[in-house]
Amino acid sequence: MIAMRLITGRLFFSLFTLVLVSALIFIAIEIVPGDVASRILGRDATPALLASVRERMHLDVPPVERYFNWLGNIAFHADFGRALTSDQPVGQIIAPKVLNTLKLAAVAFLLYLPLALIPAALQALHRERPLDHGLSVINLVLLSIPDFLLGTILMILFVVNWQWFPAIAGLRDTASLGQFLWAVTLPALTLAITMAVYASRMLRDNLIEVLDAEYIRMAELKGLSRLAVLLRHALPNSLIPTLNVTALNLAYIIGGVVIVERLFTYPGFGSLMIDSLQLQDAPLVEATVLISAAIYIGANLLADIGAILLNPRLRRAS
Amino acid sequence: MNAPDPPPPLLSVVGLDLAYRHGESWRRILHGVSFDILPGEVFGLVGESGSGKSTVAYQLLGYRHPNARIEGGAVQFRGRDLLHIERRELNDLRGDRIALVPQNPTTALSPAMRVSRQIAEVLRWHGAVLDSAAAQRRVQELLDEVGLPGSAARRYPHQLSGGQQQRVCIAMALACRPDLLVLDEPTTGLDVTTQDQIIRLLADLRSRLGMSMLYVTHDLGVLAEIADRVGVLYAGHLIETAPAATLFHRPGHPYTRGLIASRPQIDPARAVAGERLRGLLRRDQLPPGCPFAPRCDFAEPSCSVNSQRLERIEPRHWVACQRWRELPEPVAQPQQRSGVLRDDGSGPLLTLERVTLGYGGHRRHGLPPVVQDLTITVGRSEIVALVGESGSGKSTVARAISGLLAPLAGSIGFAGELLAGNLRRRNPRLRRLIQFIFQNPDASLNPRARVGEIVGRPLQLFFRPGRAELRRRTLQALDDVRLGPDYLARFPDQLSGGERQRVAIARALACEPELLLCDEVLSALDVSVQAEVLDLLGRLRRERGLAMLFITHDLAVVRALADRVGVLYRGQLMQLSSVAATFCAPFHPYTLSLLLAVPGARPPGAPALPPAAHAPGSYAGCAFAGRCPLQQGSLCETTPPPWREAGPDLAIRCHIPLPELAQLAAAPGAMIPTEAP
Amino acid sequence: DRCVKFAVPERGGESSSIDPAVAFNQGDFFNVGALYEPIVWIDNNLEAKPLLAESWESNPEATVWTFHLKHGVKFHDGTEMTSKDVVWTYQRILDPTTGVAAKELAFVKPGDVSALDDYTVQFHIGAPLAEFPLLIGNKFAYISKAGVGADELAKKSYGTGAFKVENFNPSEPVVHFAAFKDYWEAGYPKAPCIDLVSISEIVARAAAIATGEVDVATNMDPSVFAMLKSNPDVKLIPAARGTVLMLAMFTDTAPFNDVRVRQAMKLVVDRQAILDTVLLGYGFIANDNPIALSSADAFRSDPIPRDVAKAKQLLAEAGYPNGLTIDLYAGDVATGLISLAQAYQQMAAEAGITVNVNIAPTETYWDDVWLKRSFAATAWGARPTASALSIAYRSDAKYNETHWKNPEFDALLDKANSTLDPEERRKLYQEANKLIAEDGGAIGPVFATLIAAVRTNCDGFAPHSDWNRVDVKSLHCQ
Amino acid sequence: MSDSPQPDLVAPPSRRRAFGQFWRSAPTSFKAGTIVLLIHVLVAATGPFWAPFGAGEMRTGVPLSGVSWLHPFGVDQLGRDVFSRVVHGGHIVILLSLSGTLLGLVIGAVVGLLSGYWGGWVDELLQRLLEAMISIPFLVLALLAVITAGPQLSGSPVMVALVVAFVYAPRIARMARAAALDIVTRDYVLVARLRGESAWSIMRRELLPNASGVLLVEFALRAGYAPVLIGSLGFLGFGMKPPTPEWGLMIADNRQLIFASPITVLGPGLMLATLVVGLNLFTEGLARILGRSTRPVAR
Ligand SMILES: Nc1ncnc2c1ncn2[C@@H]1O[C@H](COP(=O)(O)OP(=O)(O)OP(=O)(O)O)[C@@H](O)[C@H]1O
Ligand SMILES: Nc1ncnc2c1ncn2[C@@H]1O[C@H](COP(=O)(O)OP(=O)(O)OP(=O)(O)O)[C@@H](O)[C@H]1O
Ligand SMILES: [Mg+2]
Ligand SMILES: [Mg+2]
Repeated sequence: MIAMRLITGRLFFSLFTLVLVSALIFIAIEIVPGDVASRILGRDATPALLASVRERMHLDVPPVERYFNWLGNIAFHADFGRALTSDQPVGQIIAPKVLNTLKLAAVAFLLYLPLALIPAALQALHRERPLDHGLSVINLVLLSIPDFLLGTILMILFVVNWQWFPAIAGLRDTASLGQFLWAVTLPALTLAITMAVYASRMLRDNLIEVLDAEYIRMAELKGLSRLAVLLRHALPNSLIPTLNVTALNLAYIIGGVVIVERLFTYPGFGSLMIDSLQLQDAPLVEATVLISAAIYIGANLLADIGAILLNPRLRRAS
Repeated sequence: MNAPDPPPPLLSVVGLDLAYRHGESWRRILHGVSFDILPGEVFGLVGESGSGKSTVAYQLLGYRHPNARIEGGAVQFRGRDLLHIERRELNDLRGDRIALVPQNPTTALSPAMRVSRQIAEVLRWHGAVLDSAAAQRRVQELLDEVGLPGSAARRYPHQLSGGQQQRVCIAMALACRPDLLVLDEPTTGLDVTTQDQIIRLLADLRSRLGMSMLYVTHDLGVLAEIADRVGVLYAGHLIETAPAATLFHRPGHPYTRGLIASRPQIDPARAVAGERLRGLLRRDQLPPGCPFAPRCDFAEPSCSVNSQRLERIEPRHWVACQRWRELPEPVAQPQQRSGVLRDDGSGPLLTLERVTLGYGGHRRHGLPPVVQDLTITVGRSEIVALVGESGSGKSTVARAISGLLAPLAGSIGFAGELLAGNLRRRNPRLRRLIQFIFQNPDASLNPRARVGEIVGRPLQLFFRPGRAELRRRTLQALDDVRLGPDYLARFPDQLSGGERQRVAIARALACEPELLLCDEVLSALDVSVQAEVLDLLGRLRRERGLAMLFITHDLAVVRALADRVGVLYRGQLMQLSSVAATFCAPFHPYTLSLLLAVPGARPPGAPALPPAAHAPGSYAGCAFAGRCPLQQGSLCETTPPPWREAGPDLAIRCHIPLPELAQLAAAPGAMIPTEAP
Repeated sequence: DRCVKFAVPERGGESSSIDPAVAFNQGDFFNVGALYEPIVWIDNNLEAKPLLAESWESNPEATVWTFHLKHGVKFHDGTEMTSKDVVWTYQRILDPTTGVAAKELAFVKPGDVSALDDYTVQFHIGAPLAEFPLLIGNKFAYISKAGVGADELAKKSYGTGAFKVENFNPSEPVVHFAAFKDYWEAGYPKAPCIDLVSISEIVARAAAIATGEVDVATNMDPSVFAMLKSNPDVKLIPAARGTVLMLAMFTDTAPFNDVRVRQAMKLVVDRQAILDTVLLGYGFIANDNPIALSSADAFRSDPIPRDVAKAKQLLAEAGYPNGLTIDLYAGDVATGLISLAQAYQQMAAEAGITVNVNIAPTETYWDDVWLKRSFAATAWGARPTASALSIAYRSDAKYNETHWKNPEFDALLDKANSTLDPEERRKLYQEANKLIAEDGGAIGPVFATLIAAVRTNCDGFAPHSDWNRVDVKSLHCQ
Repeated sequence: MSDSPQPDLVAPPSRRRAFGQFWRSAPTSFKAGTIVLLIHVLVAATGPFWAPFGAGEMRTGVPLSGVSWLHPFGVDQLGRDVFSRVVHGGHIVILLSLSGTLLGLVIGAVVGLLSGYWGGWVDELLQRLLEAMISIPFLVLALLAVITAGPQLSGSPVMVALVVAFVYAPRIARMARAAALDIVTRDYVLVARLRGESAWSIMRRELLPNASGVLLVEFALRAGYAPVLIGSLGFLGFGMKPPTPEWGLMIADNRQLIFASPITVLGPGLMLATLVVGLNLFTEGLARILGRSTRPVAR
């Protein structure tokens, strides 16, 4: 019940954060040097066009007022305004992309969990033994490969050489689940690996910390098997920092996914975000960034709640 | 080596050699330890801190610390060598047939798991119960067995006081009704009554279930209560084994003598004759021969060269000392008592005025405060002991004085000035002058700091000495607690429990405080160290005029050290009196029951106190009502008892007329045993 | 025959459109090329060919131009295309608020266009313009149905092209082009339909074509040819002409305002080396002007040789005896630009010219750097000589990226415009090129060839010299 | 990282012997890491003097002609010798990554630990701010920074390092706080508070050492990832100025050559990998040495 209060508190704070983000991002877009309108039209801008764009963006209204109008519309009418380039409701544009990315993220996440947990557990249990060293070297090597390079290598191996998976993930009709999975395996795998190497590293060290604790020895002396000790006593107590990593990872999926999306031509949220940034489509940029922030913050909320549930001490601390 | 008397032993340790890694090298910790435990027998293992008791104990569960190495010997249980069987086999035995009660419950309980689940886990794992419902029922029974309120089941470990935590551990160990119970100092850090109940509980279980036990402790008194046979461990050598009675009356080995003589006694009459131990076990300077030689009063040069073997000096009594024949009769020594200083009239150092304390949770759940208007003073260089069973609020009081817990009501004064409730608003001088020594050394020492830094830090903070000066004073502080320079560079987890607490004390002493808040500081120490720390504290008080609020449940210690005693029950001061007055009539009923609960001190057949009622019947009347052996009907239930001067330096909170209380003490046997509801 | 999968590098996402007047990036121009047709078609060798106009003629002064339209050409909605549609279209794209075409067609005013009858359109222009047909076939001048405004044009195709689109949605990853049944030319289009996708990653594009996930992929980068060449199912088809890569100096800003400095900076260039490295040989050498050496309009057909010593000397004369230091801005806005900048840095160093290469962000390159920095990399798609020269080098040119104002050059162009005799004109153009190369502020070492990768079981497609133009009506795959 | 024993309290018999002992007792991961790092540092320091070709030198060989004795890592599209470039770039990579990450670590650790220790509304506020910063995808963050900074600022090493720190600090802070939250519930922190230690010194003496494990790992991971981040910054046109042979940048640039001449990518990739692996092994070992010196080794 104390936990309940804490959680509601967190919820409130998350909202606060979101507003903070919206302000930050709005300012960032505003203070981007150069005239937004001219940037949208770029090389082929004509005074007339500029004028029309400015008018559509209400660039005449003072920024602060504009911000609050914008925020109000989002908050009360779930209305993100209209995209500048294709004069369409931002909501309509974003919705399918978000869905796509979430699908991709879901698959990536499913791959991520075992990729993170299993090696970490193995390493912690075989601490300082060849298996541990071997795995951590593999882990480190993977860690040191930039994701775009990793993706490229995967593509060359699985697409060009063995032709197991398609090169372009998003462009085929993915009616059946099977087809969909087949199409997104590679991008998902790339994401999963880049995230997992990080988390499993974290988890291994936390696990080792915890495995030294006396209550672990106690659990062993209760007769629990290695696995039981690991799952019931070690994991819950070592998950807390890992939860945060996972939350960060989710942020990565949403933000950094663009590289993978580009590489595998997946019509996702990330590319939309970067595209809109390159097009300087202010409403679109603001909306996309805000949404990605929202997703991340949501993930964090879960992580915090998890931490509260995992470590009763926190309840007293707060 | 023990004469193989029928029935065959349940478990036998044979020539156990074990070493721990110390950096590069391996250091022998156990040297050919051998003993048997017969079915239904309680074998006591006693020895100072660092002698290797825990190490032995864990071998009985086939547990080897990652950087420990078996160098020889075997542990035979039911014809299997626990040191060499499969992990799976081991798992079937552990917790089911052989269960452990750990030395330190605070770190032994899984922090993120409700108590009930931790107990149920064992039950389910070993298939002792079929479904979770049954498990829950069983858990309740077990908690009841160890005298915990059912509500404790839903708590998390950190929400229980030290005593409550240890009970949980015991409940967990008893869950599957094992054949062999390994107890590693189970009652260390428990208050007398609890300890008493637990010992009785164990005795009871053993008689009911024929459960065998290895009882590791440094408190000989406890062994007198429960053990059939006792083995004395010194520096990893088993130097004497004998039936309990024999050992206490005719100790064979000089060390054993010293051990017995070192125990503070409640009534001086009972003081055992013999030289008290001097010096301390130093593993880095053990001679090839008798490990005790350096500290032995009767040692001859040859002792330290030729190694000692256990010899049979009488039936079932073995001693490893080449000189056991020549040993002179022990000469009785006057129980040393640090001279009592009366208040020098300059007014008390610490004054608590009707202080009421409670935790956020308590107020929210409409529970009464943990401590209700407590009024007590500590004079300059006076030692006031605060006794009471676990959960009575002793630590809470200390927390309040130290500024960790602002009082809900009342005021705390120090040397005339009023203490701010909040630590932040106290000036450095006050922070330095009032030092807190915690109950549990492992939790109060930074695992990543070396002893040198731990002790040196307060010096730096308060005195800003030069490097040389710092080093000197650090060494000095360590020396005050009998720790050598070689400890400077150690980390806490390279020390044994006792060594850790001494470091904690050294840290406090380094501040040159005027008031020490000692919360169960001795409970983790073993006798020889206890005796020394007692002397130390006494000396400090004498030399530095150090005043102390000394929280403990060991009345013997109280007698040895304190000037005045406050008896706390459920946060209420039941009796406040000078030491002398405390130990002779008239008694407050609760005080008496405390006295009777002291292990080894109880007259045979005297009843113990019924276990704490789970919830006090009513907050209206006397807090002790419901447990009081001679309750005055409804009066105690309904009206709060008066605070009465009952003689020179004796005040009591009780309804019962003084004469009754007085003659009650005369014949303790007269107390009608009232069993727990 | 089956549906063809066609891959282009970029499809500006939300900004992509099927309205000819606002076409902007490659995807757009593919859309337009498949859905619409101009009256005059500029072919692969950048010459004017009849398309919707069967023929045309002008008055001797080249100020009145008359075009005769084809009969029986149908729009996608089934109605026939007539002169009023042409007039309407031109008036629409000449309106500055509609799009950017007005800039490039500055020589025509909306009022100049008129319909003589249903199949005849006439342009009355102020100044003589000998190559009017070439210029009027501008990349924006695609004929759309009269009276259809921007809103409809954004959603649905109203053209006469071989393919049509029923409802267009920019956020869709795939655009589906269906064959137009009533297309005026019998037997076309060859393919029943085309699916347009954009694969921005060159590696992915290569992988996709290699594995046959797409049938055609344009703008292939030299770096992947090695792999594709070895693939028997893929053929590489180069365009006749290429995009010229340039480094533009402001001729009105020090140190570039001294012609000797400009010449020195051009002399240090080793054109062959750049061709071999930056383009791995897939292109042609250029002589610091937008006209290909192979073109008859070129002032010389052999590369200008490198001469570091001369460069040094020129610099010394210009008052920089021990070299000079300059900032060069480049961006990833066209294949090879950044490499070019780095290569140039190396070559200039040997003449004591220290070049600091600054890589500017792609997204803001065209409006923060281009036309704003005194020394920046740029690229120009292949154009007919007339427009190629006028668009960026006339004193009053909208895109005068070198701030080069040379009356002599302007005069030459005017003269050429009023000269009807091709031979005469050619000479004038050569003069003009020479001027640009010797006096102008552009360092243009190479043309990058556009190369498309096509599956061998496909046929009838060749990339156009001008990346803005696409012709897919004869493309088809087994 | 963690407070080392005060030299005046541990009296070393002799520097050399002490070191020898230390080295012998050091965990293998530490030794391995140290050796790898030493090699890298050595190459980075001396490389520019013995590298066969200049960093930007063209016409060193046939472009994209694969591995050869003269060109162990092949020749890139501009005809530059990749190996020489890698050698020349070593010090840049190391300096940039370390300085950037270190800055981020210091800021992050301090903020995170203090915030975790203070708790209450200060903590909440700080966390909100950090979260807000983190929740903006770092690519976007960097991109905005790029656009805001404008072209003239791009490529200056200081800026790159700052951006790395800017991206890392909040993330590290989060991690540090998580660790702190767990530590502050221990008694020894209580003792320090009773002593009246300032928040700062409690952070330094009690929290930092016990969080050092987590932080060190964090540092290793981040430092290892920094070159990659810098590389992707290069992607956005905010990395080092070409032809600076910064490895991440090289990998990014040569990526499309992976068909024509894979070694031009794998070469730098290999160097990067070894650097990261070495860095991590080193930090891992260090963490153990700083921690409990007789850290039990698993059964
Ligand atoms: N994991 C370990 N590594 C190295 N030395 C150890 C380890 N555990 C214990 N020791 C050493 O072994 C000796 C015996 O330790 P042990 O804990 O068995 O003593 P003990 O009798 O249980 O002491 P206490 O009564 O304080 O618990 C001590 O000197 C201790 O320093
Ligand atoms: N942080 C806390 N929150 C809520 N209740 C607490 C807290 N700490 C202690 N309590 C409760 O306050 C009561 C007194 O606790 P306290 O630790 O003072 O007892 P104690 O006399 O020190 O016991 P012991 O002798 O076992 O240390 C106990 O019932 C305990 O459950
Ligand atoms: Mg022990
Ligand atoms: Mg207590």
